[in-house]
Amino acid sequence: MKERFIEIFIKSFAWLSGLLLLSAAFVIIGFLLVKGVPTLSLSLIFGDTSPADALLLRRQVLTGLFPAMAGTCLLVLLSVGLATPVGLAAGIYLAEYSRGNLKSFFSLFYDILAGVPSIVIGLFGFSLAISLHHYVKEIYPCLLISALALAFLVLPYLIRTTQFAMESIPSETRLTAPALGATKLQNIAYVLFPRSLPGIASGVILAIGRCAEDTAVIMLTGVVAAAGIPGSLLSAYEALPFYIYYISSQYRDAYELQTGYGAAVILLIICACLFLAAFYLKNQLMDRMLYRQ
Amino acid sequence: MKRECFAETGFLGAAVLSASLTALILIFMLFLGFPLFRGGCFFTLLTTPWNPDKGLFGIYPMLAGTLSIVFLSLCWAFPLSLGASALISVIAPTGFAKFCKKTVQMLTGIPTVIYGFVGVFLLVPFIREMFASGSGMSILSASLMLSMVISPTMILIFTDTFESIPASYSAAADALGASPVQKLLYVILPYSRQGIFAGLILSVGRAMGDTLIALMLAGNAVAVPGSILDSARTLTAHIALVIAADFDSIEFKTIFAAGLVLYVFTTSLILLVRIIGGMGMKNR
Amino acid sequence: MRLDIIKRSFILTGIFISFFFIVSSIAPAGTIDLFTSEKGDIKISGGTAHIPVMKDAAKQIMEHNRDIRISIAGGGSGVGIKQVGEGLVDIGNSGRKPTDDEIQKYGLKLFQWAIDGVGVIVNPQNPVKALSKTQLSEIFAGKTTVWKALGGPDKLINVYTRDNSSGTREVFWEKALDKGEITDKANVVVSNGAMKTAVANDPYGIGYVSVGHMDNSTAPVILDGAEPTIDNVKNGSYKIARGLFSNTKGEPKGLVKKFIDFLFSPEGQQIAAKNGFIPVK
Amino acid sequence: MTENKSNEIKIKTVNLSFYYNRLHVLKDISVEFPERSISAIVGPSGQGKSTFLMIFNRLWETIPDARMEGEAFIRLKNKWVNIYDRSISLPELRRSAGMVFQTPNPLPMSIFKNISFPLKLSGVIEKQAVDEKVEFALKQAFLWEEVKDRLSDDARSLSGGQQQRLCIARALTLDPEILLLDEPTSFLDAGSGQIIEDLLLSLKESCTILLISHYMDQIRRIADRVMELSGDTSNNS
Repeated sequence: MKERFIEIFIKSFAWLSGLLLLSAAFVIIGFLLVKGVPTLSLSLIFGDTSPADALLLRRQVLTGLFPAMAGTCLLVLLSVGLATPVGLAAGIYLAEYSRGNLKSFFSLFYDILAGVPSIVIGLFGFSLAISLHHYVKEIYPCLLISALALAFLVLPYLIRTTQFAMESIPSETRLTAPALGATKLQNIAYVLFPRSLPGIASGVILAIGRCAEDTAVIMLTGVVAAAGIPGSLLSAYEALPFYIYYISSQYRDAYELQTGYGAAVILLIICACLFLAAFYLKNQLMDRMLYRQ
Repeated sequence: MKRECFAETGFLGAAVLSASLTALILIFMLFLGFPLFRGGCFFTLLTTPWNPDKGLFGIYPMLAGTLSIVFLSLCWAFPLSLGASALISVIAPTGFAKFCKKTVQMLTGIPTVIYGFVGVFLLVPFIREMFASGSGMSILSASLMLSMVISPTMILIFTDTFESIPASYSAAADALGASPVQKLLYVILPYSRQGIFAGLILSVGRAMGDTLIALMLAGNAVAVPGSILDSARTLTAHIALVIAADFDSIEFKTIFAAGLVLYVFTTSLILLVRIIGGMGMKNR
Repeated sequence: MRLDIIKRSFILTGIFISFFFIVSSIAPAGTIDLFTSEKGDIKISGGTAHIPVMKDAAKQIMEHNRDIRISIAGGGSGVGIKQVGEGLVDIGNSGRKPTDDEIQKYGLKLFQWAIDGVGVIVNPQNPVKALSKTQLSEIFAGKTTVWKALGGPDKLINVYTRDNSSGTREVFWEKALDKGEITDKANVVVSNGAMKTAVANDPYGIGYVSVGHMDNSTAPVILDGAEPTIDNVKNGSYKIARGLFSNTKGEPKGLVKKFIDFLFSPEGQQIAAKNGFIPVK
Repeated sequence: MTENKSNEIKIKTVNLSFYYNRLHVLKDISVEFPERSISAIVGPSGQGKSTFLMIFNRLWETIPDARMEGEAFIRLKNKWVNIYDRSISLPELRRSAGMVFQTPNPLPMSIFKNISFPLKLSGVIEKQAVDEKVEFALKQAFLWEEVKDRLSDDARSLSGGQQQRLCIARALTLDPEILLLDEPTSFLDAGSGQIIEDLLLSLKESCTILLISHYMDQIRRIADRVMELSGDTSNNS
């Protein structure tokens, strides 16, 4: 009798929590879509500038989301561009060259770095910029500093995904090239690395997602409310997530609030696309595409 | 052979560079917050209130704010995640379980700022009307939204643990005629104890490190909160609010104290997870 | 393979960046004479009361000459003064007069281009529309905690304040609260805009904001008989007034000087007036 | 059993022992293999047959916690070398001692790229030389006729037997002096196995072949010598 009661209790608790979570998620996303989707239009993005002029940078967009979207884009490209080479190389080192104590030492450091709150990384980037400013007058909190700080943020993820992707290659494949006289580097370059590309690529895409959504780091390292499209790496810039944060607390009128909903929907769509892409890569055997002669 | 050597050095260089960042961040915090350590001032900071008008720069209220928001959000998120993972791994029919898991995976990809945004316009007014006390910007609102942010990851860790139980255990339970719930209670949960604990700790780290939810929803008052409907400020939000441009003012130095506290906390959590993981290896 | 990918991503980034440089260096003709054939960046940060004026001015300038980029950040007066002092921005705005210490330490040059007031606001639904200075002090000190005590509904008062970097807070604290206590239970918001938004959304909230930022989403509170309007600030009957400053480190030069000049030009002063401030000219 | 005309020793081991962690798999083996012959290695599973093959191209060194004692020599280009000497270049050793595994392991690339892969590794890039080598190796491995029109197809689209011959061809591109085969026919049907056996017989003229096999009839058909690895002794017959 008691068993039966426990059984029913646990079952209903599990269903309750599952449904609660799902419905909360649907309420959040639904609310955003209902409020945000009707605001989507070209003028939301480009304001009163014509899209062609804006995209070719012939005219600045002063009232639309375009500068924020371009800022986010540049930021993501830069930070992932900076983090990927280092992350992959360190991941390869961890998977193929390091052993024993050295390996656990390194992975401990990466785990700690992965756990450091993003605002602390932002604070680090900010103090780095200020310290450098005392020597090089041109350096302020800016696009480059934000990109660097974001690169620090995603570096441990890139290292770990690369490492796991390489380590999960079966040993038959691992031995093929050495048996044919490949050196360690040749084995990595021709067999192991290409084989782990799908895993690594999905890791890179998730890193892109993290860079695109992060707000805490960029808040301290150079994002501003209004800047236009950044003219150089050392300019301040706008970004979508910061725009959403900014609007949520200080919209001036109903129209600005609408643009906030619009920006949130756009960011949601971008992140969903990135996420689906990573998912697709992970599940597809992408090597077919990569290896065809 | 030269190329081999060159490449290995390059890979090693990247590994060392990345690892040194971890140390570099700590060194920066220590160096810039260093003046605070002289005369035991650092520990005074951890126990005194914040009131720059009166020359008080303690971060005790933020420490209390962080701990209460993290604790409360785990109070919501932990049972919810445990229940949802049980549903996904054991109880729900396969099709629905798959759907749930896909949805949960999607949820991990939603930007935090979006949770915050929806919180400001949906949850805060709701809480304000519901409890008719305070502005709605409160520990309660922040912890509810934060639990939405940390639950998906926690569920994924739990379901992974549940599903990693050796097939022979599971088969043995089935052969003895155990119902799914009995299997969960007597086989899966005891076996997954360490995984659950590790997932819990990692979630504490995530909750503690989150800035935006608290910044947008908790109200940022600098008093030590007395109830869950009070406004509060976390260490992370404090850093975001006090950021300034000089190295001289005491305000500025105290945010390094806040950064240092966060760094030390999250690092100890990682170490704790490692120790648990190590114990798990030995036990199995 | 690996090198290829890295190379490719570098090249891509490079192309992307140089694209911006190239495209942005083709010079057009501007219509605001002052800025014709100028180019470069101006970085502005600090006082949040200034932001609408800065945005409008920047928009006018950038619409006519897209080689000029003006970035505007908030942070509050304290941040503005420190950042311009440290050379992190070109113009640091402040909603209070920088202290003598600050002026001396950083070698600041002050430009006051408008006068503003700081007024108390509540939600329009709130029947309490007038307070005495004493009542105000007690509310902000956390001694009066329910609206009922002031003739309002039986609800708790939600006090909103700004962080310490705020010039608006400084002026309000000095002139309205006579440096009295502000309760640490108060919600803290980051800008004038955020203050207005917060009180507009909270039926039981009370806060203070630049008079220029007031609109019908919130209701002004008459303080000791004087309503915080721009006219009352002008004629001196509303006392909590302050200047809006744009500060530079040393004498401004080049583009920055032109920007400051623009603020004092008829167009610039009109922008200030349109945003609810009292122009100085 | 047929003995070859010239029967000089090609490979020998001296007091060879092998350990995985504390597990002692090969115990004090001293053995010699003559050139231009097929030597079969037999014995119950778990006695280190595969490990024994990997001694000769030092592939075991990639396995963590493995340890070897004793010495191994191969007569390469008519000169005896201690293959565990420091001066030995590992890639070169592995190019002279080709290895084929139990499961066919074509790399996920085209047939042509698979065969030319070892050439790429050793730095041969001249197009014509590569083409000739690939053709020659495929012919040697009895595969040319079947694949000559589809060289750019994915190697994994071949049948199991074809894949195994591809792997042998791949090992042959570098003109190895020794071929190490680890149960090359165990996953193939009888027909494919037969072709591989014929292939090995034809290769024995140019290579010294060490072959692990479970099939006594196969050994009877093609092996010149048999070495048994059992519990604690190795019998060389």
